[in-house]
Amino acid sequence: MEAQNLLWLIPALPFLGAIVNGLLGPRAPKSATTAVAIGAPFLSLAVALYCLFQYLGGGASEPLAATAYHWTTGPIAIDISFLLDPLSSVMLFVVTFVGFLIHVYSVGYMSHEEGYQRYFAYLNLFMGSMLLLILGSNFLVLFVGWEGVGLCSYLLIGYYYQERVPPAAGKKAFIVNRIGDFGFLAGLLALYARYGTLEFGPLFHKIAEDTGVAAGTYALGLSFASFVALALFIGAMGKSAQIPLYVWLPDAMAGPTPVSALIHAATMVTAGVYMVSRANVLYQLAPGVSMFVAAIGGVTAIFAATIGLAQNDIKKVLAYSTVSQLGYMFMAAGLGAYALAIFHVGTHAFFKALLFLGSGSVIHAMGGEQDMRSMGGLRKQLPWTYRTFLIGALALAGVPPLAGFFSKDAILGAAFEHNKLLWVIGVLTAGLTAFYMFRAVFLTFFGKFRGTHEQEHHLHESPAVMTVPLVILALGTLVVGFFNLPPVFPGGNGFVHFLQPVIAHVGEAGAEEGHALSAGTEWALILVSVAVAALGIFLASRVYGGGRGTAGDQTFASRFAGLYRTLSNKYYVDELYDRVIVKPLAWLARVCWKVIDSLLIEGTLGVGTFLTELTGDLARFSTTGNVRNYALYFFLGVVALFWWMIL
Amino acid sequence: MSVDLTAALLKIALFLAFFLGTLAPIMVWVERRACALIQDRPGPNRLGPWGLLQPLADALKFIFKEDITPTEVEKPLFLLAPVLAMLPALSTFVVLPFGPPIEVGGRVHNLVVADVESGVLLFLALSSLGVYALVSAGYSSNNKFSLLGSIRASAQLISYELALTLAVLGVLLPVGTFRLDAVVAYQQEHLWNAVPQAIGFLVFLVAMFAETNRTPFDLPEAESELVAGYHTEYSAMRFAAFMAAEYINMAALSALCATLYLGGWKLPFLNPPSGPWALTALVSFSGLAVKVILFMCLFVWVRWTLPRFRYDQLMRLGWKVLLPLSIVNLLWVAVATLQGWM
Amino acid sequence: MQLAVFALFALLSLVSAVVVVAHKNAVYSTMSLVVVLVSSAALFVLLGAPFIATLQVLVYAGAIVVLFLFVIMLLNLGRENATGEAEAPRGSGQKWGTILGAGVFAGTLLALIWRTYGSDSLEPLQAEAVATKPLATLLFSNYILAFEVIGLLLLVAVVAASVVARRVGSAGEAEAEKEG
Amino acid sequence: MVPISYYLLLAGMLFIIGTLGALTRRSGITIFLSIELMLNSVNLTLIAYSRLLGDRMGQLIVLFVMAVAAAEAAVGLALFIAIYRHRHTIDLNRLNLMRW
Repeated sequence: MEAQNLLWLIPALPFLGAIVNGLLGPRAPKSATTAVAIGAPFLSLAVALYCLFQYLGGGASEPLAATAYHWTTGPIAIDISFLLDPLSSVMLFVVTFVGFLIHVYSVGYMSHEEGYQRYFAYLNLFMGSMLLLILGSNFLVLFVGWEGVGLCSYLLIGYYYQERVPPAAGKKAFIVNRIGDFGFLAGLLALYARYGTLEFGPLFHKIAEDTGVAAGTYALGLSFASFVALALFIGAMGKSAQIPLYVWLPDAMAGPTPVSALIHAATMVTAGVYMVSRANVLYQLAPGVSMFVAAIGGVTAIFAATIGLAQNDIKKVLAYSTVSQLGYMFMAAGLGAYALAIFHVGTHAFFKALLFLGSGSVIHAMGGEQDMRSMGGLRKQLPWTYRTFLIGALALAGVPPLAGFFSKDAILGAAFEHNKLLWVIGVLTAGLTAFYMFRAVFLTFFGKFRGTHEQEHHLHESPAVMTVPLVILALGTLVVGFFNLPPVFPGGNGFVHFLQPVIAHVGEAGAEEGHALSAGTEWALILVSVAVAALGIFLASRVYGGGRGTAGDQTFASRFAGLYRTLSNKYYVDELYDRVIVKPLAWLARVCWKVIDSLLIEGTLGVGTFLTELTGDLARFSTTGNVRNYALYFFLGVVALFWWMIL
Repeated sequence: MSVDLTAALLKIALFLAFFLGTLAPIMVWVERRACALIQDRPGPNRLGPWGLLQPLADALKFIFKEDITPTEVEKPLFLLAPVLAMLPALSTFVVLPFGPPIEVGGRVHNLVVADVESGVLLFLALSSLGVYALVSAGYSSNNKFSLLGSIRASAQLISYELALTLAVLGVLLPVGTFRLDAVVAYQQEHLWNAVPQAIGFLVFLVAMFAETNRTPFDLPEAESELVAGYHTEYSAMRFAAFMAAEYINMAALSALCATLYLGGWKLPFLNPPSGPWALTALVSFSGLAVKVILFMCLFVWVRWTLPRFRYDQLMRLGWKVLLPLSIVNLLWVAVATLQGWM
Repeated sequence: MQLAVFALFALLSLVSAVVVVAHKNAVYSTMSLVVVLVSSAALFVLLGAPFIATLQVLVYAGAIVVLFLFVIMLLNLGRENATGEAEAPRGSGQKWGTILGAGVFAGTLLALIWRTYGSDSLEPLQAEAVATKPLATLLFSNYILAFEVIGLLLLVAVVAASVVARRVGSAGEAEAEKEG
Repeated sequence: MVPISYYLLLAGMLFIIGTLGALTRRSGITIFLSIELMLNSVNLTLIAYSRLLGDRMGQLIVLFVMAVAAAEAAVGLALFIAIYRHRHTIDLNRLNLMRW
């Protein structure tokens, strides 16, 4: 079997699973639901692995491409076609592998929930959409997947729809994403209008050939390339939670924890990074926008990291760290280090999924409690969770030789090379990250238990179906970093080389990534980042370790009261949005309702209604209720016709 | 007077003489004697040998009795009703064939009064008008028993006419025409229809009893509950007219049944003599008459044997048994005709 | 000869039609309608449609009108005031109505006579023109769909009629349910 | 031979009589009868034209008209029974619930 002919199966299988579980619903026995829910992503993973082996075994020279269906015909011919090239193969592996593990984990985590079938239907639907997004070989298929994951995100955030917060959070995610999608769609339409195709290969070829693309003004005083790049980036901002559209992601933690792990850490939120990397040709032609991307990424990184310092909800901490790490990725992408951005996507997917699932295990053990102030000393009761969580935290903090270290260090290297300011921001963020992650570790797993007796009695390690994925992810976290050793090592930069065919080189940005620095500088940078990470961990242990627990927070809060309040209130961004955007919009809507709708439209209609009523009042005198009178009218009409015809 | 007209009048005279002048009185006598026999009593036996002159005496009595018209009746309808009863009863004979075509003076005459194409239909159409007599009699009598009787009569007649017509249709299907002489001719070549269409024959027989309001279907005139129903208020000649109409109807339907199912005027193993035309006509007519009389005896026998149905039983039998049965018969005949079995 | 027959039945049907419309007693109206129908059937025979004429008597006069009579008797509408004819108010409306009706009648009649004056020549009837078989052939070939639809219509009508006329929650029904 | 126009004239007169009856009578049954009268006159016209044109379709349509009349009578009379049960009258002047 030709591998490319199997590509369509990879997204189709989860869709099938979603349909089966979604339609059968609670009628099916739970075991059958589980079988379908796990089986679909498993088969998908198997097919994906087969395709990947075929592809990589063939030397990865030629991308695998296949058209599954001629979607539209006529002048707008768009196919449902799939593409497996280095970029999508990385994403494919991450999504299917991590996704499958999270499905397995979910079986344990969700086992006592109502709407088990609904949950897995959504989750499978998400897998299908995400795989469509990754494997689609044109922007429209990508966009369909993009919207599909957005929908699933909305559905899964609002999974606990009987409660107050989750549906609101779901709506918030959806609406904020819509703002981004608007930009994305504008970019796609502009591309299609200019080039008449959305297929990646021909499209990027045409863009590279197009001499006038980076010059002149197209719209908003930007060149065509800049405009489209900016528009697409707006889409990426929404999906990947960058300033100013990041606000939905922390709220999205209202969903079940495996969902947070899968969608809001490992896969969906990285779609923006994937898309920007995919469209790297455009971004290279729009250096201004690339700089903007990098700047947004950097600012987001440090901004979210500072908020993360003062969060007490374990999932909120991880959420802000995700926002922060996504900022790193955009920083890399903006600086032209697309391969490093994707590398960080991969490593981040492993350790962030691990952290989220670990936190899920903790929450599970705590009976739904998410506040770290009520935890403490859990490492004895949850040994496996503790170990794996610790590995994840070390990885995120950037401690060698874990995955996070390699990817983060590479990005910092690229930043150092291109923009020292961003490097400083990156290093600071790294330090903050190490600090707040170990704050979380100390508050959760060390010290004394601070929850209720009931919770303490209830504490238990999670079942194997949850811990085994944790262990596998932890092993992955240990391993994946080595795919891209720093260039100073022999065989270094392997990942970057692997991705090289996808990253076009247009104009000046010709130099291969990560090769510009001398070996000495490299070593220095590595030392700096390790030192910063160690410093962060050390500070955290001083403030929160040694059984001090929440007392550390109190000293911190009393010493920097204003700062702490600002941080714990997330810089009042939500309030700001509410004041600046939501309130005026609501006011405008009221104006539309009261003035335009009630007064103008209904008033106009009122005149019509009045006239109709008047006519009816007059005409009803003929309505005597006597059938023969009606017959008489009828008959007189017939007589008139008869006379007219006869004479 | 044209030859045709003369021939027609002759045929009519033959029928009238037989049915009105002979069969009806004799049947009255037969009925009374048979009833007496069944009930183990002598019956009328004073006038003439075995009381044979009793019908004559009855007739005389009817003619000379005072004709009473009650004051509260709807007079026009009340007077019209007996006429309406007699008219269709007598006119239905026109389509009945009673012999093979005969040649008189170089002209071929069919032995049927009205040689029309839609013969059977005409019979049914005319007999279906009989219900108006019952209805107008019952209504005009201005008497609740009579009214009830006529309501029952109209419902009963409509219900059973359906089954009857469908049964007749079964006979017509293999023949392919509405002409009754064709039906007779067909039965000369094939079996009598009563054999292959036993179901239809049965349905026809039962419906025939209901159509003539004979026991066990005599609910419109049920003496015990409705005080003789629609003809309670009638007396003398008008009552006699109803009586006669009933007997003539019975005879007419018997004749139709004989024609449709029992080979018509043709007696088994006996061919009408090919001698003088009058002999041929008379012999073949007697063939029909024999069968009619047999049926009449059946009527009498059943009347004094079976009890009366209840009204709901009557309706159930008509709609839920006879109608489906007649449809089954029709289906069977259709299949058989298509397959060439008939 | 034919003209005499026509005149007889035409007159009969006209007079009966007037009785149908004018008689206060619904039973007389109905009986008159039977006369109209039967005389029309006679006219059908004159027009070379004996089959239709027979059916007219069999179906129309023999079944449909009996249904009318049946209902009239069931509801006892003949003599009672239920029809409302007895208490019809006499007023100027009636006068104007009469004048209008007479005017329309006369005018339309005149127009009809004026338009139809002058006879169309008719072919003499042939035996095969009267035969029933071609009619059946036509009905069951070209018009089979219409025939089927009419059959369906009748079925629907029967069901509808029995549902509409059913006495809701009657004793018999309750009993039947108990038994069932 | 009777001219065809005589038949048409007769049919027209019957139709008008029926129409006037349907318009002027109050009893539902009588109106129904008048409508049957109108139908019958139409049948006569159809047969007459069928004769004139030598086309059997006219006769067929009469067949269909009869069937429709049967259906109409069945449903209409059932309605009358139902109405009578509720209102104890079939005087159409009193059946004016739809009046404004």
